[in-house]
Amino acid sequence: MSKPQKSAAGGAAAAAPGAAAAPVYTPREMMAIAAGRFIKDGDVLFAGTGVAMLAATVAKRIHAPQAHIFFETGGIGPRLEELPMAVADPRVMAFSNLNAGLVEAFSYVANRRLHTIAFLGAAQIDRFGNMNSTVIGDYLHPKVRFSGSGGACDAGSLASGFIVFMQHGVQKFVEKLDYLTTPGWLTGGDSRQHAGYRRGGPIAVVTNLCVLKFDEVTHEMYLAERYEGVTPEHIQENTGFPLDVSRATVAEPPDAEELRILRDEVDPQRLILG
Amino acid sequence: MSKPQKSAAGGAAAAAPGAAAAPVYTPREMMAIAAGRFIKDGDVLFAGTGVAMLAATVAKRIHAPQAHIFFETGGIGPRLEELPMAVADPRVMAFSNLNAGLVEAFSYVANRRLHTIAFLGAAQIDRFGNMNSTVIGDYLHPKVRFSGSGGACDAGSLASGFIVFMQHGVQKFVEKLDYLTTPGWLTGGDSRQHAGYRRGGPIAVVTNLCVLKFDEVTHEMYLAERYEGVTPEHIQENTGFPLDVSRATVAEPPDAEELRILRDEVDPQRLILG
Amino acid sequence: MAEHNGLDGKLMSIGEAVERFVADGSQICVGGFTINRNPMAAVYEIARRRIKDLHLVAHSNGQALDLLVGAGCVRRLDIAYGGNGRFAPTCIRFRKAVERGEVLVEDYTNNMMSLRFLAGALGVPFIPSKSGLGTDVVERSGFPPELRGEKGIPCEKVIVIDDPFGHADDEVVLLPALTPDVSIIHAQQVSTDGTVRIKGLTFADLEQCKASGAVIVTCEEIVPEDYLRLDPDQNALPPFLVDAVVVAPYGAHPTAVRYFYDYDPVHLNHYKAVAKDDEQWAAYLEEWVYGVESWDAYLDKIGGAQLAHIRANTVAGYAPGLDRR
Amino acid sequence: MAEHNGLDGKLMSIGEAVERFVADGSQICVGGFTINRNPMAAVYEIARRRIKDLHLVAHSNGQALDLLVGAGCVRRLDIAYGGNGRFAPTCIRFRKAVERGEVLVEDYTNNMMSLRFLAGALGVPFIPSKSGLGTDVVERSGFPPELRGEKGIPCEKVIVIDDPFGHADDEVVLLPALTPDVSIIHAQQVSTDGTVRIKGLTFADLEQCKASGAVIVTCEEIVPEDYLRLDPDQNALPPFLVDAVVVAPYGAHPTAVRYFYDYDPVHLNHYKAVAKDDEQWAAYLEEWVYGVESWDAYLDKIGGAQLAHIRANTVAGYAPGLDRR
Repeated sequence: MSKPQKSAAGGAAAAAPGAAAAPVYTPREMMAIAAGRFIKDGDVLFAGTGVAMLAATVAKRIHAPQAHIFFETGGIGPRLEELPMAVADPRVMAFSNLNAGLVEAFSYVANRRLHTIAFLGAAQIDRFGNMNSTVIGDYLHPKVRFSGSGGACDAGSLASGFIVFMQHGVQKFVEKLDYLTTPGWLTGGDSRQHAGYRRGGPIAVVTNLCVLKFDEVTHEMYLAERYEGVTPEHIQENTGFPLDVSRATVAEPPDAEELRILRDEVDPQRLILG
Repeated sequence: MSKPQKSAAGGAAAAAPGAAAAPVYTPREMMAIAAGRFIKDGDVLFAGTGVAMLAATVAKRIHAPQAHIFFETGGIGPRLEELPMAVADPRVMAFSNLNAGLVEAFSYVANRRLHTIAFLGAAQIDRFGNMNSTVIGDYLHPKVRFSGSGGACDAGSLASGFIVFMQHGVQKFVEKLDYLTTPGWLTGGDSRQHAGYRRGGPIAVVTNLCVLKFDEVTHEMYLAERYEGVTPEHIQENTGFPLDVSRATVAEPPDAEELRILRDEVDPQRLILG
Repeated sequence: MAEHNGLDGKLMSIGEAVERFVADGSQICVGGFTINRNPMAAVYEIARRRIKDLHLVAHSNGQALDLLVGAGCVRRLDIAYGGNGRFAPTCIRFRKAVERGEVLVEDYTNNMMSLRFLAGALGVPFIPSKSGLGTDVVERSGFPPELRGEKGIPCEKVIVIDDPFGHADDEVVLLPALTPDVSIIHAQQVSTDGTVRIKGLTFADLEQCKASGAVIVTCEEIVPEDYLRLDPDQNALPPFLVDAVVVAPYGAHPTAVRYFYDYDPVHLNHYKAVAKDDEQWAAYLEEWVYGVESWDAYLDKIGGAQLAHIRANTVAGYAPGLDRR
Repeated sequence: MAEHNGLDGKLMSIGEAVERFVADGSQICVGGFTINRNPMAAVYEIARRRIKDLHLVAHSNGQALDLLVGAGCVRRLDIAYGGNGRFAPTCIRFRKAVERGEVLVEDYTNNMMSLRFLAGALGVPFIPSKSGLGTDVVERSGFPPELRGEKGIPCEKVIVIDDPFGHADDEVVLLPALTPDVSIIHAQQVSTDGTVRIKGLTFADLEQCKASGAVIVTCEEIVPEDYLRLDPDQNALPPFLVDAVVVAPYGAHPTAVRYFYDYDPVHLNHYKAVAKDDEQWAAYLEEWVYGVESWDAYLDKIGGAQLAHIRANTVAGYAPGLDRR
């Protein structure tokens, strides 16, 4: 179990020490905490594996005890005494509220009564929060093939909103997606509603550098919070389209209690924290 | 527990002794046995309450041990140690193969792999085996309101075939239905197929007087078997449309073993036999 | 994850639950099927409060349906079957109300109604079916055109289309989704965190609850969260779909609840007898609905001996040998 | 009702089951999801027999998918997700095969694929969804036009229509039903009369089996009919939907089976390592597929100690504390 050695500052590749204040934390830890802060008590959380699971679990233990975590596989409200390695891990079926299947799980994602928030990742994202997790290159003759949608397109289509985890970089924040897997705000403005969606859309993008949100009218991505020690210029350099950085504040770093819960209770084996 | 006192002969109302041969049996017993003879081993049987339950249970105990009985409510393959009084009786969920719900049950009715046979009753039937279990009189201002379809229209639409139980009479065998609840052969010939159905249709109508079948080409009802002691004229008199009686044979009466199983094992309380 | 009482704010009396979630004109659906697991404590409470103009959407909820219709609570009805098995091939007060024009009826089938609930649960506006082609169930509507467009009433009863993936003669019936205001079901158990367990057939209860804007669950008993979490495969609804939980022992009487009690043939036969006569029916409502203060008082009127007779055998789940004639 | 052995004619070896129900060019689907309850004994058998040109229709059957693709058995693929959770964000042999043009892929989503199975199970030709509007999942097809109309391939990938019950901006995606030739699932238990019990999540296994023309069930154990009849709420499939029953202990290895064993991180990590390199992958196939005579021999190669490590705890249903890095 490796100890965290770098602060959030400096981006994905660099480990430049930029934050003076203790406690020390990794970008991944900052991402989990930052995303968890979007979760409100009572939210019904559609979680994948990875950082999303950490964010949801930390939030539930800290400020959203009545939040419910569920998985597209049908595991509804498991205790998660150990972290799952996949959404079909037997740990998502242990001591849960109930065990169901895919059809039922997606009916919860879509349920009009519930405030369902999904956590998603992708290979590419554009300025309207549309995402690609299918191919790089030509769809019929791809240079790189990824996993495909899984439930991402469904959560992007049906949930009340979704939060994206990304590593920052110009290959990932692109002007034009090679394939649109998951609907964000589509072409911005009211286009999502006109396409036939009743609700939903991306709420925020949480990266190793910053938190991005979407303008309420144009639905274009803008820089909302940069992590301490990360400059707006650095973020823009790692983003493949122009970014409004005028509204950016500095993100509150994780406090000691958040880090303790994350490290000691949620992922003691550092399966996801690394 | 009343003993059966009349033979099948003489129709619904009359109890005229017409059959000389022992054993003595009631029309209802004859109906259960006659219908049960249509069941083949391996059939998957969609049963309602009433005589249908007797027919299915007797058949399973005599010549079709691998037949499976299920109910639209979702009770699949119960042991039926006691007769249910409704398809939602807790007896259809006891010691069953599995307990499900309506959506699942109807998926079995429709399953293309299964030879599903349904047992249905109705208030009215026409010459093509279409049935009414909804209203007598004008639909919007009915003189008599019945239960409505329940699962009858679905079984008539989706099953591999269905068998009808009716009391014979001109009010029931009619030239024109007041309301078409359950699709039979519609207007005969290929009309059922052209309406969009992939299979199914009525196989036989089992009454207190006789067994009626449907011509393979025209799909018009004809008299196939009359019970011993019942004349073709009597059947025609009780049928509200002209009936081809030229192909009629005399039905084999129930034998002692069939009657013993029916009376002693299947309905000892005479809940349905009366 | 800290233990917390997930029933905070949800546990209430049947009166409070009905007060909060059922109003004149609501579109409601009830769980169960004919003589099984109808939420009768809630149904009697709705009748007692003389709630009216309900739009009841039902497959075959026999006993609940007949009492609600018979008490004059229902104005509109989407229904597949108004019967009660061998106890009433056609529900008696339902039949009278339709013949007298007191309720408007839109006829569907059991498959159609359960699929309409499923569509509501899936969040899609319609669902296809191969049932009913060429029948009056598809061809004729009981609701007058002027109701079309009102809340809870689709613009068409059904729409028949050619299968766009198919060939000639591939007609399909499109059924409009149902999204009722409230579902009321009766379950065996609810846990201290609000998870619901149903034993035996679930009928269309789960689809109904997922399709509805609010869910009331009456139950035989409350059990510890940890108990239901030991075998989550058996649980039916998650806490986040449940708005009100009401403890109502024998709350489905005179209908059956697997592993708790059988249906009550004595009361069902009494009901059948009095339902046939308007005066006797009015007297029944006075005696069993308006004149009964609480569900406890109702159970006292049924009597301890009869509740003992219908008690379910632990293994069979019903009352073997019960005189059901 | 007399007891009878409902497994007569159904109980067979995995070789016999595959021989009878899976042919070159079959459209098949497998149960489970990524690293859980994949029917791996059957999958290894299919690979061993070098069955080819399969049309695999899958939501997220990670491990089974990757082995079938990696062994060259698959020509066409309807899929939502070719990944294996933390063990392989994208399945490695799947990725290589697609990039090399060795398989044709039609991309759907998990909700779409499970709904397509549901439509097949319901016996309807399509089912609506609100997923994917305006995305390339809906706009672009991976199958060339000349395949349209072939068996098992719908005339359109999806069809977007205006909701006929709705208003403007009420577009709906119609998904074509799936009716595969055969489903293969792995279950915890099958009874002596052919009833299937699955513990834990059922994923889309039940919809798959109901939609398919034949069903093979591999299982951890056979149990008496009376045992499964004691609690029918827990059973998943009736005897009349099951064509072949195969006893295959550890038959989902290296994926997990709740209450029996966890996934095997050692083998999954080994798999991940060798899958990256074509030569090592060829050697893996020789060693673990073609060179292994039987499932018993496979389990011997895994070794008793590792099977002991992954054995599920009776209460948790998985192996607590298992080193999963």
